[in-house]
Amino acid sequence: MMLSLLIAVPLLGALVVALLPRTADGATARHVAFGVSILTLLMSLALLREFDIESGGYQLTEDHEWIGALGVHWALGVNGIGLTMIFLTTVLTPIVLVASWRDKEADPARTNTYFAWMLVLEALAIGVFAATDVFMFYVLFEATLIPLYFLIGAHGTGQRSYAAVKFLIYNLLGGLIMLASVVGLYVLSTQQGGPSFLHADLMDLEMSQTTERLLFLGFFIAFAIKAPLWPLHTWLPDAAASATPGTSVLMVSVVDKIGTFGMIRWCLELFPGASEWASPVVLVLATISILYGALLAIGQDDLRRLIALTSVSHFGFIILGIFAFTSVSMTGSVLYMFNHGLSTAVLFLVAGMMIQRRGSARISDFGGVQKVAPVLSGVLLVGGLSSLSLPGLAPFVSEFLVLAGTFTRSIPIATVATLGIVLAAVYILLMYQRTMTGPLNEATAGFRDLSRREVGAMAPALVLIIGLGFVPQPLLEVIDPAVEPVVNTVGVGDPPPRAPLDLTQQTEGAHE
Amino acid sequence: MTAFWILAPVMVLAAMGLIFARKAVHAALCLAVVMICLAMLYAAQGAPFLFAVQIIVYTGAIMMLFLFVLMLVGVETSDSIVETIKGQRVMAAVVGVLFALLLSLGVAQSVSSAIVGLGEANANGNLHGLASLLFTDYVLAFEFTAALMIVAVLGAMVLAHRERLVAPPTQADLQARRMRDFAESGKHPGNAPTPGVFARHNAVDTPALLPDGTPLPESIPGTLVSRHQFELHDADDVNRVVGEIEAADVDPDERPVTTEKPDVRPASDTDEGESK
Amino acid sequence: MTEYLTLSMLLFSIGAIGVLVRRNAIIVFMCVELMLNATNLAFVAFARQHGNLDGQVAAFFVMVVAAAEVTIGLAIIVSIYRTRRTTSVDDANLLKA
Amino acid sequence: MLDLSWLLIAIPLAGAALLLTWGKESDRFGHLIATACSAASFVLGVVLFVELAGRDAEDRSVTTDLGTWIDAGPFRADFSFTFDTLSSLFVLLITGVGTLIHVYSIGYMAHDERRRRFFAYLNLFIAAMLTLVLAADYLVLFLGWEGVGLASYLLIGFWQHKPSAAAAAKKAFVMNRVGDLGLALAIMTMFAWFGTTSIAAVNDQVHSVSGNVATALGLLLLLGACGKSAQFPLQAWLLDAMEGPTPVSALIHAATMVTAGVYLVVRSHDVFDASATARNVVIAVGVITLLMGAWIGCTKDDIKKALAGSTMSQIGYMMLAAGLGPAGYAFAIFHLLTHGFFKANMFLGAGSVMHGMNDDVDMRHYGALRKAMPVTFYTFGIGYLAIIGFPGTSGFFSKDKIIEAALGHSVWVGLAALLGAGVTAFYMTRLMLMTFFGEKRWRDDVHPHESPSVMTVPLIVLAALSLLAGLMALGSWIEEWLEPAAGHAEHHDLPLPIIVITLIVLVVVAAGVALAWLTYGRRQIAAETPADSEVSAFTRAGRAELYGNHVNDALVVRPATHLTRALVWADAKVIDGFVTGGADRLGEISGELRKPQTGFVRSYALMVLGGALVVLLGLLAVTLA
Repeated sequence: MMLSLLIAVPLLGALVVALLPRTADGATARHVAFGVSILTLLMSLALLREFDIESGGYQLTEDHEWIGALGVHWALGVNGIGLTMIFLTTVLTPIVLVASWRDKEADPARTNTYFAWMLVLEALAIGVFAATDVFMFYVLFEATLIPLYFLIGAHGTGQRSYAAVKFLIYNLLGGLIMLASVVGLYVLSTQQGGPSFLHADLMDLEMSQTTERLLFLGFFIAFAIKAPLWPLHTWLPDAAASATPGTSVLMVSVVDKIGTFGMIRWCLELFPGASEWASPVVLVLATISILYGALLAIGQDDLRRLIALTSVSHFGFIILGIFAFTSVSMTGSVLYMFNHGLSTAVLFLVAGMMIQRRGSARISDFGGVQKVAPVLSGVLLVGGLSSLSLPGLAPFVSEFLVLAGTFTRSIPIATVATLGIVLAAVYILLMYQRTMTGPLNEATAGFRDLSRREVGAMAPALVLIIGLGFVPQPLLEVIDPAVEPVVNTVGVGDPPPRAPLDLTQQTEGAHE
Repeated sequence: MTAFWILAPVMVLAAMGLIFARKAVHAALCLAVVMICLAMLYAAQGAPFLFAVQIIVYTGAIMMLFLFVLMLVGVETSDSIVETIKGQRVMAAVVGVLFALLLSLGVAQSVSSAIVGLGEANANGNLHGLASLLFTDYVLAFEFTAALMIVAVLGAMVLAHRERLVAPPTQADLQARRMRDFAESGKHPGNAPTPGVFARHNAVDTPALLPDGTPLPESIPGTLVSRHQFELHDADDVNRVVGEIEAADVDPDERPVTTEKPDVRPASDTDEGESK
Repeated sequence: MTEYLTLSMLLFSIGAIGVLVRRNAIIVFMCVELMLNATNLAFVAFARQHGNLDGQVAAFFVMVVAAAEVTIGLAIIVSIYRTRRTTSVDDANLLKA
Repeated sequence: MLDLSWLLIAIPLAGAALLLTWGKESDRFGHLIATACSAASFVLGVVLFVELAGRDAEDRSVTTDLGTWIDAGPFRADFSFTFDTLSSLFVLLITGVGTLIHVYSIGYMAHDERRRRFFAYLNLFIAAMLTLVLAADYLVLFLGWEGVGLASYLLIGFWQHKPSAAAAAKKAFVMNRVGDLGLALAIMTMFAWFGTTSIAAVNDQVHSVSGNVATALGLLLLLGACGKSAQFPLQAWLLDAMEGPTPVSALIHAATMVTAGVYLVVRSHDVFDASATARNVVIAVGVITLLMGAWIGCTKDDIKKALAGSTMSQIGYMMLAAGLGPAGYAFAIFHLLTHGFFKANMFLGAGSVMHGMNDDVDMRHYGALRKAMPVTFYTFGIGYLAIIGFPGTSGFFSKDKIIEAALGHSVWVGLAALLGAGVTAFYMTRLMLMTFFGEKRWRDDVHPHESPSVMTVPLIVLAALSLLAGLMALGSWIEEWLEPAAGHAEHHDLPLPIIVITLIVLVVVAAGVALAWLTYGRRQIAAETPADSEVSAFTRAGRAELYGNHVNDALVVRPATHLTRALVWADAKVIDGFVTGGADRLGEISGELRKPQTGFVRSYALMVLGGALVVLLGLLAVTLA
């Protein structure tokens, strides 16, 4: 029941917020929305308490029949991976809400819908991460497009309709390809016993090699668009450049994670053979994503596009880790999803604050901000450093695990991917140099430093980024037992150390 | 079978009339013929209740409804003979004929099982048989049709209802408007003159005559005008009557009477100031 | 039997052609009624062939639906006429892409 | 007691965190907190060192495990720190010199409004550098490695309002990242081959793998070392890094951080022991950098850049020594320590000079400062004597040992080292002459004065250390002390007796000094830098830093810029063009499909009937067939 409640609370909250009387300043809506998101966060913490880390597998499961004739169930359950993602969602939502506190001042009457859509998005994302029925997953997966469409199209800036439509169609296309695979699974399961969409039942399906590969592709393309993997990434910069910062955070940090999450939950677990078959191509594409996103980010003049493109690069790392099939890299990938969520949130929100003050998103319109707004620039620097995976900040741990795991599988791929860390330094520091340092630009002279509310919004994220950089173990302990079965399903596993074994054992003894 | 062979050609011809009739009223009459024939065929087919319903509901109610609406709107519209959509008629004919051929040759001929007849089913009377089906097997559908009828009635009311946007004009408003029209355009403020006071016969399709003998086109009802169902007395009539009455008087000149545009008052029709 | 069906289908086709070629909405409606009646004839004929009354019941329902349809349809025509002063179906072409 | 080594790191780290988060009210005393933290760390370091020294040679390595950092699948890295003979020396160097520079900075940065932040960064650096040297796991070492890179970035770009400083900071970080790439790949290789990244375990097992793996590992580690230590081919950032405040140049870019590469090589000595190829590459890199740095040092008129060239050159010596294998490790570290003292001393001296000269760094505007700044002059002079290897000073012992070892390895390497010593003498003499001797070439509004005692006291202490650090070589103490950590050194037979070598070195050094005296001491020095067209090609190349930046530009920066532009274009036109083009095609098809939509109900009805006809035909066809 807890998971259903966790979905229901923000959903009901959204309803309440939407129905609240529209006041001029929208204060009530904001407070209610924030309260709901905090309640959801507390509930997810309670979830953590209920969750038995040691045992692994799916827990807190629920199963109610939904559409009997089709064998569709309202089935929920989380393993360590799902739990991590849910936690990310519930942590980020209050941060985003607080950071978006003053958004939309020009049109205060619409504050209600703005905040309501965000809560709807939170609920749907939690549902996607908790679903263990592929039909339900699909429905919620597609449903996340609705709030995002309105958040971009109705509350965004600039070319927002274009961006919203592009976003919608691109993702819908992926979703429909996935639908074909879902139908395929239905047909298969009907042939082998009754129709069922349950994850556990689908894992036992027998399918021919070709069927498996086709079904895998259906899922994978949808997730690759969502994630976004090169060359299916072009919707992201447009969407991010038109969305409000809060929307961008929810889109890139949470909703896009559904792509990589889905790759683990559905592609790898249901189609291990096909995943292994596709892995060489996927690894190459992921590597291209890493370098391509980074190089493109270097050439950007729009802050929001830059951050979106860095995310393309980071998603490349995540996918790389997933398809390297080692427990090290996959654990790293899951952790990366969480950490990337945090660091991108910081970057997008700070960028949003900068854009709000300057009235422009062009990097060349800034300069010397550090002098007038040291706290702002400090937060941007920490966010940037986490994005370039500085050791001591959370993303480093995950990025290193991904690379180290991939290295044991393929040295050339890992080596090329590691070039990404150099490029990351270039795009982040170039951006920081051009916005924050140098002589003060007249237009930025009147910059206010961060307000107390803004600092309050960023502080939890920063604390988590630094804290998880040194103490990632609490999350790793949750993720690791969940990754192990996935790795075993694919059956590739971690290669043993290449040095002679006897020596290894000997030193491990010495290490103790 | 005799009834069928008599009725069938009539029905087909009447149905063709539906396609070819120029006037909507004629089409409606053709349809009525088809329906009545159909009712007879029902009777011949062992469906006396349907026979009654067909006559009462279709011919009696629905056809009347059609005629009402025709009278309400249709009489004033003209159905142009020129087809505006390119190739529509040809294509319609081709597709329709093919359809008919296919259905009658392909489907109708393929029904080959023996005719059971309704003797057994109508053993307790056709009405009993129908009722026992309607209120058992089809009771749900029956109830739904009831709902459907109510919805249809409500729908018709909603559709036909005209929302008033402003308060209806009062008597005073109307009077003020009439006087204003008279002042601005010279429109006659009083009632329209009644038609048919031309002495020779008393009919609504004949305009009234002014004291000087000129006809007054405004006196003909608009509906008749749009249907071209009026008779303007022509010059001969007037002359003849004038001649009858005042045989010894001076011959009146030939008066050009415009019959083409009865709503425009002829400018030169007042030269003979004769009246009865 | 066959002749009844043939007549029914002939009437149906005539009605269909009428729908296609006539432009007065009221006549179009009459043609639709003709098509409905044609099917009724088929229903009744089938009822006799199969020796049960279900066909007649169906015809009965068709009549009810036709009545409802006429009610609504004519109301629509009236309201269209009221705003556009025409009953030609060609003048109602807002669907044009 | 020795397991308290983590406290060495924790104290300055806490100081940094405190200063960064505390508000403006701590501006008045923030620098004192930072200095106290550094000093506390130093005192603790001394205590631990004494305790370590009191142990038997075999027991002089204590590893403290603070718990797991990362544990994922078979990968595991612990927060563990080793306090052994090698790291203890570094701890003393870092905290000792660090504390002195903290003290010095109190005076140097007195008028900077962001002084608190400066001290926070300094403390952060101390913590990161101590993490680097104390780490018992390569991944933890990497944490410190990047941590010092971050501190270096923040401190080089401390005066961010200067675009040159911001650019230099970014350049330093990015070039360091290239090196870090090597270190990161090295750590991955260790994990892939040995299943562990523990320094001890890797060094234990490295002999069990093939020479190719060891060579690859060695070269990757060397790449990391080159980045951090500004060795060829990643040397270009160091001279730009002089944009930072002078205490930063002294601490980070002279005494400690840039020597981390040498530390890494010595710490991973088993890897290099296992691969002669890797060692030879280290030597080559060391020799090239040694000569390059010396060349650049001869030509720069900017006092800090001349010193930076010298730093490169001296680290080249250390690298060279480290590449010599067990014979050179101890000497590399020894030279690293003495260099830490005298170079920090000279940088701080240069800072003192600049402080008195209104932050002018051009030596052509100096001259005759020995009277105006006596303390600075004498302390700088001691540093000078040490670096040229004047007998009795610390540099004499440390450099001599390296040259001996180099000669023992190969005559050519030895000759290169010898040449380097001569050139060192030349450029350092030039620097001394231009700064402290000759005539005044001061700008009009400059009134040189001695710096306050808070700045001169650290100078005096460092000068004393520069003079006395040679004592460590007495009775080969340093070699014996480092033996547990750096391995036992076999003494090679030298081609010549030691005393002869020493004499030759002294003669070469004297020649260098004499040449400088002839060139700069006796002649009038131009008050302005001669234009490039008036000087020799040798000088031009040196001024251009041997075209390192040009090479980087031509090979990396410009192609990358073009690639980036091309990709931005291609992304918008080709990849996104494919997407939007698809949408456009679809729109055109829809446009065609619109045409039959006439809006006439009757044509739709015709289509319906036609459709019904088709369906009927199909049904019939199916039934009949």
